[in-house]
Amino acid sequence: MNRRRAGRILTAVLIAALAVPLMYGMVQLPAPGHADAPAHTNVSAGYIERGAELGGSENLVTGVLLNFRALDTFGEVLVIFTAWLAVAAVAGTASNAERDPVPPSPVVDYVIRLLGPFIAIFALFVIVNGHVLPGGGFQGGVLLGAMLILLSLVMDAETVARAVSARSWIWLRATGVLVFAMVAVMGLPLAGYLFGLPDEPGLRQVLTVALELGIGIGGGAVLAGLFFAIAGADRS
Amino acid sequence: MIDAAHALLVCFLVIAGAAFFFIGTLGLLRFPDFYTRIHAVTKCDALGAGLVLLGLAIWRGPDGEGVRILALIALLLISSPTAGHALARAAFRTGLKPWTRNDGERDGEIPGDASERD
Amino acid sequence: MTGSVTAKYREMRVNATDLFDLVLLALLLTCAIGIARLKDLAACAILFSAYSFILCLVWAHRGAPDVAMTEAAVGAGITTVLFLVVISRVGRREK
Amino acid sequence: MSAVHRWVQLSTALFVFWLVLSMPLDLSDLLWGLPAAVAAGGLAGAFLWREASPGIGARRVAGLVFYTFDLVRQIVPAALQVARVVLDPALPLDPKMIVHRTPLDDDLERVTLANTITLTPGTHCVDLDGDRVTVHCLSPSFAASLIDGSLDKRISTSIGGVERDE
Repeated sequence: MNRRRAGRILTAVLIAALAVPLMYGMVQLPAPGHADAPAHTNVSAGYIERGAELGGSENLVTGVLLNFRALDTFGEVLVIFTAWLAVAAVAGTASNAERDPVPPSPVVDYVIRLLGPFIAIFALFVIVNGHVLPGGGFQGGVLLGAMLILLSLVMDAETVARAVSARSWIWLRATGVLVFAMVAVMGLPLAGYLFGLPDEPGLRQVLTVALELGIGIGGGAVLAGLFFAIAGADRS
Repeated sequence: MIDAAHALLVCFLVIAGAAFFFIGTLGLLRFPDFYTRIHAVTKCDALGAGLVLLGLAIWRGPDGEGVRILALIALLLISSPTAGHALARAAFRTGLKPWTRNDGERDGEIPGDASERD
Repeated sequence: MTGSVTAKYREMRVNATDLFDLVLLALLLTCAIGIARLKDLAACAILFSAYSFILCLVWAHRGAPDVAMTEAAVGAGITTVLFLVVISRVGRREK
Repeated sequence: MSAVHRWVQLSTALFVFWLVLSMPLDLSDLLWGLPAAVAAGGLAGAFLWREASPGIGARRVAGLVFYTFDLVRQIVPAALQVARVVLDPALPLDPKMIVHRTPLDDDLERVTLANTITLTPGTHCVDLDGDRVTVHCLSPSFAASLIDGSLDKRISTSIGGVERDE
């Protein structure tokens, strides 16, 4: 009892000791959105001024992600793929979950079947327009994955998982990594360095959209794969 | 004149939507059990948000954004009652008993903390 | 004359924006404390979904629609589903 | 309804949705949208609607739009009634479960019925199993239009009886 109380006091003291310098630092931060803040006066001003031209897409975020920091993004795509590999290795061999005894409601079934294709179209729209509008490969990919998970709620996960053969699923999940690696290597002849995009605007746009599509399809397939593996519907 | 009527209509719709949200939230807090509460939540979600969005669509006029907001309303009118139905059905199929007036009187409980405890 | 009025209006709007952010942050904090304290994992998952959704509003309000979209889809949508699937397989009480 | 007919129908709906998303229109939107809609429509027809079609044609879309306006007219008085219940300090609730047998026999009609019940303040569709609709209502008076069958009739005049599957 006494020890517990001492522990609590110690925790409180430690938290206070941590909080005071943090708060002191926070008071000295410039106001959010202030024009003179260091974050707005150095590199980001350059991004905003010339990013659209140099990055090759009207949406600055996409330009930064796919061009200036392509290596980081490649790492991210690899991490997503690796996450699926890890989950599949741990959970993929687990026995199948017991069947849900209650069939889905006919209302839910009908509405999800009706809306599913529209969600897919919206996901594709987000992916393809990632260089102009908010969104892009990652966001659209998540929407695709969400659609597959939604469908497997009404259609039985195994049916959805079997719509594509196990081998094709693996290729689909690797699409992001493969397309990114391909574009990166193509940078050598086209721009003179790895991960470079060519200067010619038409070609650059085609490559940007290809990257977005690859990331989107790969991301969606990985997310759906995570769900199938955890729900025990994965036989690959 | 037209502008004023336009703005007035938009204001009316948005305020009506907000009133819907208010009443729905009040219902959520006052109603006694899961089934009656889900009544409040579903209607709030679909009709309150629908009215606010309709106001915004009229505010934008017939350009791309306005039409997209109308599509959003259609989606809301389809998906929100379906979600409410799915929740209520899950509770019904797993055997949650609805609160009735007689229960409340017999147990001497006031509406607001009957059933739904586990 | 009109200039000063618009400037004043702009000032008011900035304050209202900050207030909105503060309300959202307070809600975030409430959710976070709830997640840390609850023992029922399913309730935690739902609360975490609410947390992500509020964070999504913060992103959107701070002018980062790309991040907001990801947060809504991943945080509020898919992560919740994955949590719930896992919970349905391992049991919902924290030991 | 043949598979090709279904494909065309689904793809048209998806293409219109794509156009709404990408307004103001641009040539590149059409170039992306058309193949995307055709592919998604084909996949939906092959995987989701293989046994039955959604059963929504042009006339039913018009019927649904008309029905939405009709729905708003039904909702307003019910909403006021529920508002009165919620604001009443005594909270005069008398919740009941009601089982209703509907004469509607088409998927879309039944889904419309269930969602109408859920959207109308005071009633909430709890289960739909064949023609048995289980409804939870805040008090029996809210379910009057359901019990006397006028709701079923309104739905079948707006969207029923046309474009059945063969």
